[in-house]
Amino acid sequence: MDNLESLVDVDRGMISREIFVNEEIYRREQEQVFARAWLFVGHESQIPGAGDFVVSSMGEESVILCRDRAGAIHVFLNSCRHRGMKVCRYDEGNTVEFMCPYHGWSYATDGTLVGVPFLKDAYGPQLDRARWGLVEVAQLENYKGTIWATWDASAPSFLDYLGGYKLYLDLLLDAWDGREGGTEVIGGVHKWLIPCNWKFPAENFSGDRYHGVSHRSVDMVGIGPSGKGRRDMQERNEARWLDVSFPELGHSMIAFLRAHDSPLAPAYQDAPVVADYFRRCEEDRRRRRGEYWRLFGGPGTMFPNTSPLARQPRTLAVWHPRGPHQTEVWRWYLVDADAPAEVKDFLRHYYIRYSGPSGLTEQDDMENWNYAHKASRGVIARQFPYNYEMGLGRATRAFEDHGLRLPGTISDVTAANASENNQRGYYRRWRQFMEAGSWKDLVS
Amino acid sequence: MDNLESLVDVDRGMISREIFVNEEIYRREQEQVFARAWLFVGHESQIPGAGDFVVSSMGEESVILCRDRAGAIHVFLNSCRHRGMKVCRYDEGNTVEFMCPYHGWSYATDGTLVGVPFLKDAYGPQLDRARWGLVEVAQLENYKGTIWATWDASAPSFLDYLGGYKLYLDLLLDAWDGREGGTEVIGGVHKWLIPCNWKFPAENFSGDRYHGVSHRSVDMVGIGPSGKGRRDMQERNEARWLDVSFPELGHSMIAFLRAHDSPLAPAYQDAPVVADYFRRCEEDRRRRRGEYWRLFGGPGTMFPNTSPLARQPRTLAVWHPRGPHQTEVWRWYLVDADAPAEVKDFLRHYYIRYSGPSGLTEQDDMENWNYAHKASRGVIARQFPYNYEMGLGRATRAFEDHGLRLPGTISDVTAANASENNQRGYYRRWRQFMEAGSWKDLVS
Amino acid sequence: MDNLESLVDVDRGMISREIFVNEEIYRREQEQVFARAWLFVGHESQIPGAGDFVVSSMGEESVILCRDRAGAIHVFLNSCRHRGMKVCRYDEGNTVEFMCPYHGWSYATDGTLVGVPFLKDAYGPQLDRARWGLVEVAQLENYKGTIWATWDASAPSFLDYLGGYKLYLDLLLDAWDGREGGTEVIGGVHKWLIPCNWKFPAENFSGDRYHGVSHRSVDMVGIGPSGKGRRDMQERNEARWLDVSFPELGHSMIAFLRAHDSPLAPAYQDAPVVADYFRRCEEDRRRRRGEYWRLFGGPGTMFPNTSPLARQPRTLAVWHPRGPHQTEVWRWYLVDADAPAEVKDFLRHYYIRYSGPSGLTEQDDMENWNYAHKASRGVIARQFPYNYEMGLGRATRAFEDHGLRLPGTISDVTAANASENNQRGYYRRWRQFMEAGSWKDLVS
Amino acid sequence: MSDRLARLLLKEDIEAFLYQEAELLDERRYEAWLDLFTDDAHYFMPMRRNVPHDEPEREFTRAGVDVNWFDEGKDTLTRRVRQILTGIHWAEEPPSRTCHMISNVQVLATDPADPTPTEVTVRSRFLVYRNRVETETDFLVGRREDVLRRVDGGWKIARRRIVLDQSVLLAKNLT
Amino acid sequence: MSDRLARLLLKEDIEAFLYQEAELLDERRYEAWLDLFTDDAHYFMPMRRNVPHDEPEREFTRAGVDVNWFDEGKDTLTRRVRQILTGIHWAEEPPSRTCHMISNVQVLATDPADPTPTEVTVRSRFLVYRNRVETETDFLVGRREDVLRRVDGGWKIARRRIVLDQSVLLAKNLT
Amino acid sequence: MSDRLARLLLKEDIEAFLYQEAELLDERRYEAWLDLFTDDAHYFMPMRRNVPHDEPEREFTRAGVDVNWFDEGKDTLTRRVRQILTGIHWAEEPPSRTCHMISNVQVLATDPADPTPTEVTVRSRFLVYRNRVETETDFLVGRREDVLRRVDGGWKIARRRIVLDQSVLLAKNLT
Ligand code: FES
Ligand code: FES
Ligand code: FES
Ligand SMILES: [Fe+3]
Ligand SMILES: [Fe+3]
Ligand SMILES: [Fe+3]
Repeated sequence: MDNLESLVDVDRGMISREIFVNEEIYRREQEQVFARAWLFVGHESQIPGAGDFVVSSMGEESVILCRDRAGAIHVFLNSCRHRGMKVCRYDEGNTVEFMCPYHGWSYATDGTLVGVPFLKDAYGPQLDRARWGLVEVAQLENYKGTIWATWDASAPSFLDYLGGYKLYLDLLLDAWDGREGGTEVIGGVHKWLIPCNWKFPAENFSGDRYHGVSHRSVDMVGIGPSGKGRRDMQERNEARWLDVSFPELGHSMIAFLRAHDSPLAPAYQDAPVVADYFRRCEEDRRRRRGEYWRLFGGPGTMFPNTSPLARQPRTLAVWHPRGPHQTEVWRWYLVDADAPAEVKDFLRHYYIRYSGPSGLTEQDDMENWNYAHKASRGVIARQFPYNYEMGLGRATRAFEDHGLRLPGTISDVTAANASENNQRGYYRRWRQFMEAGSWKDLVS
Repeated sequence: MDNLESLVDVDRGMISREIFVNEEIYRREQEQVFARAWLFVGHESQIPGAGDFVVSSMGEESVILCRDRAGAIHVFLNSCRHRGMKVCRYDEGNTVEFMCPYHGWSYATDGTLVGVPFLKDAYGPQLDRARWGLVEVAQLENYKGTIWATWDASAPSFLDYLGGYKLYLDLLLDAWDGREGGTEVIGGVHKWLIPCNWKFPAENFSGDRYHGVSHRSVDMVGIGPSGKGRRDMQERNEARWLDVSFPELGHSMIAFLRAHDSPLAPAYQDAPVVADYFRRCEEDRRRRRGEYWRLFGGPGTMFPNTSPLARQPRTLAVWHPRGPHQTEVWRWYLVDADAPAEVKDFLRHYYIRYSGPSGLTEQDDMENWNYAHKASRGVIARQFPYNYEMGLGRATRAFEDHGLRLPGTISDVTAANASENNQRGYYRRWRQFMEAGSWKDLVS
Repeated sequence: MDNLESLVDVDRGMISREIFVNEEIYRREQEQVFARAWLFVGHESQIPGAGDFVVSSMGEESVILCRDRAGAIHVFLNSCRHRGMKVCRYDEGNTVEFMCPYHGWSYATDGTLVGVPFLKDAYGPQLDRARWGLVEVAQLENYKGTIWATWDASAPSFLDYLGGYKLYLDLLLDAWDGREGGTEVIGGVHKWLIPCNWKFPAENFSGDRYHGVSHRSVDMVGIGPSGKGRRDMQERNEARWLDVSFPELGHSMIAFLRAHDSPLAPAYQDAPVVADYFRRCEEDRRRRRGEYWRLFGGPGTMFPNTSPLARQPRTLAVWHPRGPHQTEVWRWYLVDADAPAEVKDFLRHYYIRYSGPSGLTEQDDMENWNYAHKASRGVIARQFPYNYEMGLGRATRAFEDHGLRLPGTISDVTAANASENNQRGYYRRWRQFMEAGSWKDLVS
Repeated sequence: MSDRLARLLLKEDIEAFLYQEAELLDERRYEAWLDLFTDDAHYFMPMRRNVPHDEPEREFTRAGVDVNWFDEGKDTLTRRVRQILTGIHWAEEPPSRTCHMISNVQVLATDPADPTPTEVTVRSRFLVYRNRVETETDFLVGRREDVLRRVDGGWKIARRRIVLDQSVLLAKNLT
Repeated sequence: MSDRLARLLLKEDIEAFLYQEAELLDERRYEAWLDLFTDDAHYFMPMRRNVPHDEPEREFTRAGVDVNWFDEGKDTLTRRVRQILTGIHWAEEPPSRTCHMISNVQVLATDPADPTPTEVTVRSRFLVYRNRVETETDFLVGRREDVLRRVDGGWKIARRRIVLDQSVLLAKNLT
Repeated sequence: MSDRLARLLLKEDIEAFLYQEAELLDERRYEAWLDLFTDDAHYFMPMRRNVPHDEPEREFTRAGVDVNWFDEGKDTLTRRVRQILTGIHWAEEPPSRTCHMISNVQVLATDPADPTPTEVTVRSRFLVYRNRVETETDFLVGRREDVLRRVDGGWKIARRRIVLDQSVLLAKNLT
């Protein structure tokens, strides 16, 4: 795409509708973005035992996440090397091998081609089995239980890819009391389709504090953990609101920084046990994290299509591209592994009524993404770029609060209420990926 | 399209099937035809009061037709300037503003951006509201109650675009008794989908007297206002049949010119009140129109996709493109505004049983367009052009009858029964639009 | 396609997934393959009498197979020359003419344009009826009751196109007792859709002995004519297994050559009358065919998309392309015309339970083709070619057994169990078609 | 008990009538179908609009006033049937394969005192599946409210109101 | 009244039977489903053709003569069931999610004198919704005519004729 | 006979209840619909997975343990209804056009001795057709198992289990 320059003008906050609806751009995205970037695949707790597997998706393609007999975790393309048949059509299970139902080639859980009918008689020396195992990702990382992978051997390590964003992603993945890791998935991954381009939800989660109107009906009805509004607002009301972006990485998050001298905030009042649990967590958190205890997360997006939501309802969403005009959403729900059963159950109920296609809140997001996309496809509409001017030029790369420095390009929107700092950072990186010839051009 | 020359050879009456089924040609049509031409949007009588609106369509895109608080009529692209959300998902209503459900930008009925949440705090000076109102059409015309618009500022005025066709379009829009204007829509716009390219119905209405076979079943059954055939034929039987085309504009109509000395023709015999009404109308018409009283209209097409039907059932149809292989039809029904209720009701019943997907007549047209399109898609079929030779070279640009001159390139088919004069004129103009770099190349 | 060389490397047994999922390649196939090759249309016994017709399909397009009043057989494009309307929307019938329902042009059963409403008045000399008959195929052949046709006048004759494959196709078309011809269709053509590229079934039938796993469930259940397995295996167990390919033609078949001294093999044990019939047939066959009696056929594919299955269930399948990702299958069932009713009925039951979407066996093939195709569409999957190495370099062009020479490039897989000799031959020819400028480049 | 039973038999009776109607349509016995209507029958199917939830009165086009999908008497119905019977009504030639699935039959409260009312109002749901020629397929789904009148022993349709759950008609015709 | 009541109970009885059959299928209790057929059962589903309205006799392929979708006895049905139970019938492994909706149940006139006939002919409509793996979805819609026979107290299916409202099968298989 | 009759009337009664529920939903009378649930009602809809035929226990997500589509009481249902009634729940504004077709109603065996049980378990099938704005259309098809409780004369829903025949939800929401 030689004309990306004119389509994505981040400095002026103008982005063409073409990048959402154009078929050729979509096709390029598969090669330039999804075949290169680190993508979220699943969670360790989904495959606890040897031979356990779940089927997941990377970009448009089906992959198998499994643990081999030796306990090592792998991610394979779910396609036979012989004629491409999907070797696993189950969503999950436990197996010793994946046998292809077409001609019976079978692959061990470490991907090696172990079974070939009539191997000696029919193939003799011709078939070099070692070269025909399942296609495996080039790099894989198990980061605090979350499994990430990339098809590109020249991609940087996951930690380099994550960069300074680590501090924020950890807000989701560490236990609420500040211990490293310690989160698990509660059973059941939501999967559903939305008729819009995959970047609508990705940018919305990257830092859209601005769409309160979408959810006003929920605020009126009240589904929050304290029975009011969407969430417990009080602690946020006395915190600084920060839109945190890493334009050079594409990652971003909505964050809240509480006052250095702020007291604990009451929450979950109508559920004493839960309220009690979180109070204890926060006490421990202060002890363990020092000044960082003050930092709380919200929704964010890790480039390109994974969105952590770092507070209740704590979730990880992946926006899988399914053609330029459709997105398949997968949603994982996280809780502290060792939280009391009652707390887990309380949160489970909250997640269900809040999130996904059966959640009161996100139904309205999807309606908006659906028709925002649809109304942007026409020959006239495509002449008018979207507006990303909000908060242009207000961000700092050197944020500090009472001696606490935070990484990232940060826009303090406590007064402004909202900015498009994060969206701009996201699309800046998106354009780099689309223009890059290889990872060489993407690492500075 | 450099090869349009070979695809559309109007002089020899050969037109390639490609122009109906080719995806690239379809894509070009959106830019070359629909982004430039004057298109029909709706009728004044649909939005009588301030704040009234109806949603309509121009080409593939949704637009809002509304009357602002000051009573002025506007047509806007139905898409928010911020992220493109459809600002109005209703078909009709009355409102003081259009509030976008995504982030709450709201637009007054004159299109100005009046509401932006957190404007001062979040945007400050960055957002120049004056530049971010709803996208409005470049030109709009209220012609005798019908609303027309174009996206192209360089397009000629509507009256120039209409040109000599005015005389014929007025046959639909003027009252039957010859007074200027005075027609209104009777509630309810038919909307439905047909699986064919939008040009099949457009060319059919432009002047296809030849497809009697399609409707023979209706002739046998009889649904005409006098309970026989499809229509009242008598007056047509003693009239001259004229196929009227304006190749330089693309417009055309089937017309009937009655003898200068012909008496009134009995009609609607089985409905005395209606018969009486039309008789009185024709007397007045003679008085008001002089020699022109003799001219009666039929179906026609105003380039590119609006088809007036200038006699009972008096309708306006628009053929909206919905991809190369699908058309969405919108159908408005017109009556004399001050006709007696009984006459309106009589005609309403006639319209319903005649027209649209529940009409006995047009069901068969749609079957034909559907399978004519489908059978033209294949690699072999596309090697064989359609035949438009009927009546080649028989038209005159100087038609006269007992001193009455009629504008247009006219083929008298009283003896021939039919011609393809109008279709040839239509595609001649279509090719000009497809080849033109801008309106400069389209006005001679 | 300049890059076909890299996509189809038959010598190394590597074929890219692109040729199955790429839209551009699919489009080219319509012109390079289906507009040129000889295609199967139907069977004489479907149109016994003058005026009888059945609608069939060639590539993506609908055609009419009919017998004119003089008894001559024709194949026409099912599309009116005027505006392309499908002139016949019935599957079968008997008629004196095909009248187009749009404007009433009518065509005799020999394709001539015999009826044009208002011909004299409306067209006068303009329309040269002789030039506007139904589009007829360039060449047609009635080979032992099967009707074949091609759109390309420069194509070789059918017998040249068939070449040495004649010997094998006859195994299906000749009576079981060795007499020439003598087969007929038993009423009812199966028609259904499969979500995969048309070449998956074409290559599978060309000679895939290797997918036993697909059908193991059937082997366990047993639906064979002797109530066990899928088929009667015994005679095959003592025969030589031959994969016969004609790479220069694209045709191939799985064949069985019984020992020169082998006795008759018992079969159909649980149906005495049938067993008796086939025993008598084989005796006659030996008498009539001499040494060739030993040759029995199996599934095969005649380039590009017709698959004879030369033993019970004796069928002809055509794989019609319906877009890159969908195939419409048509299935004809053949029996010896003069077999006893009881035998025909026995076989009819066997065919139904074996074949097609209601057949126990082929349901599993379709599941595999469906998901093999689907799992090959992604950007990563398309980087990994399919493997066709099985039996590379083992074939001979000079096969002989006890003095019996057989034509074709033959791989004896009696010991190997299977090879991909036939698939390689098929794709070699496919690539030649895709690269050829015309038939000149295709005949050596 | 006995009046509950009477109501039950009444409903059974009416269900049988509606199923038989579906049978006649799908068997293409259109003239017999026509006989199921009284001479003064009114056959009505409005169009539907997308309107704000608090302006429901704007949702449906009005019988006798607006243009509707259907708004007619037996005479026009008869012409529709006769057109199909001509055999050259191309939209139905070759004939479609249709299946009228009827469910949720509700007989609205009738005078319990009267076990054999002469008119009853009946609600039902329909799913019409239509498939024709090769792959052309439509689903028409919605609700009906019929007024059935008892005419010498049997039932006839005196009024029918059809509510189709579509705004833009997702089919090329309503035959 | 009492014989109307008997007919009503008979119909109720048969509806319950058909609903239970659907339940067994969708619960994948195939062997129990098989038991609902008599040993001499005939299971028949013809293909349909597009033919002129005045040649209806050409529309359906014929039982016992032509190739049909199904035209078989209990033995073949049994093999179909056993194939699914192997667990390696890939077209049904992983198993499909199916829903058999049955409506328009009509018990054809039986001898009113006989309140408990031993054979009844029953018409019904079906909509089978099938969804499998990720997004694969089919609708199979049409009519059935069954002959049910009373076998020690319960009903069994002695003959079934299925009319699918499709010409080209719009699904990759009929499992 | 008389107890068969009682069961018949019971079933009739329950069918009427389920049809009326569908009516309330499609008429958008959500508050009246809400009243059909007992205060302790449990509303449950699991997700489904593709799993080997011999591990059916893995197919459904579990109530009270896993994340499900629905797993809630009347309080949350009430909030859902109230949200729609705000008129700014964009996913339902403008309102959808829905049609709930209910079929295969089976009243599971109740104590024959007790003609008027206070709780009954009922199986049924549903096809929900939803169409909104212009051409947006969804089919939601599956089965329900309800426990109905008799509350002063009428029935109320005490437990509902909905099994949707989809794995990946083929719709953008479940409103
Ligand atoms: S496709 Fe997997 S073994 Fe052949
Ligand atoms: S899209 Fe309209 S306000 Fe954001
Ligand atoms: S299209 Fe066949 S006569 Fe016009
Ligand atoms: Fe949101
Ligand atoms: Fe017409
Ligand atoms: Fe096979």
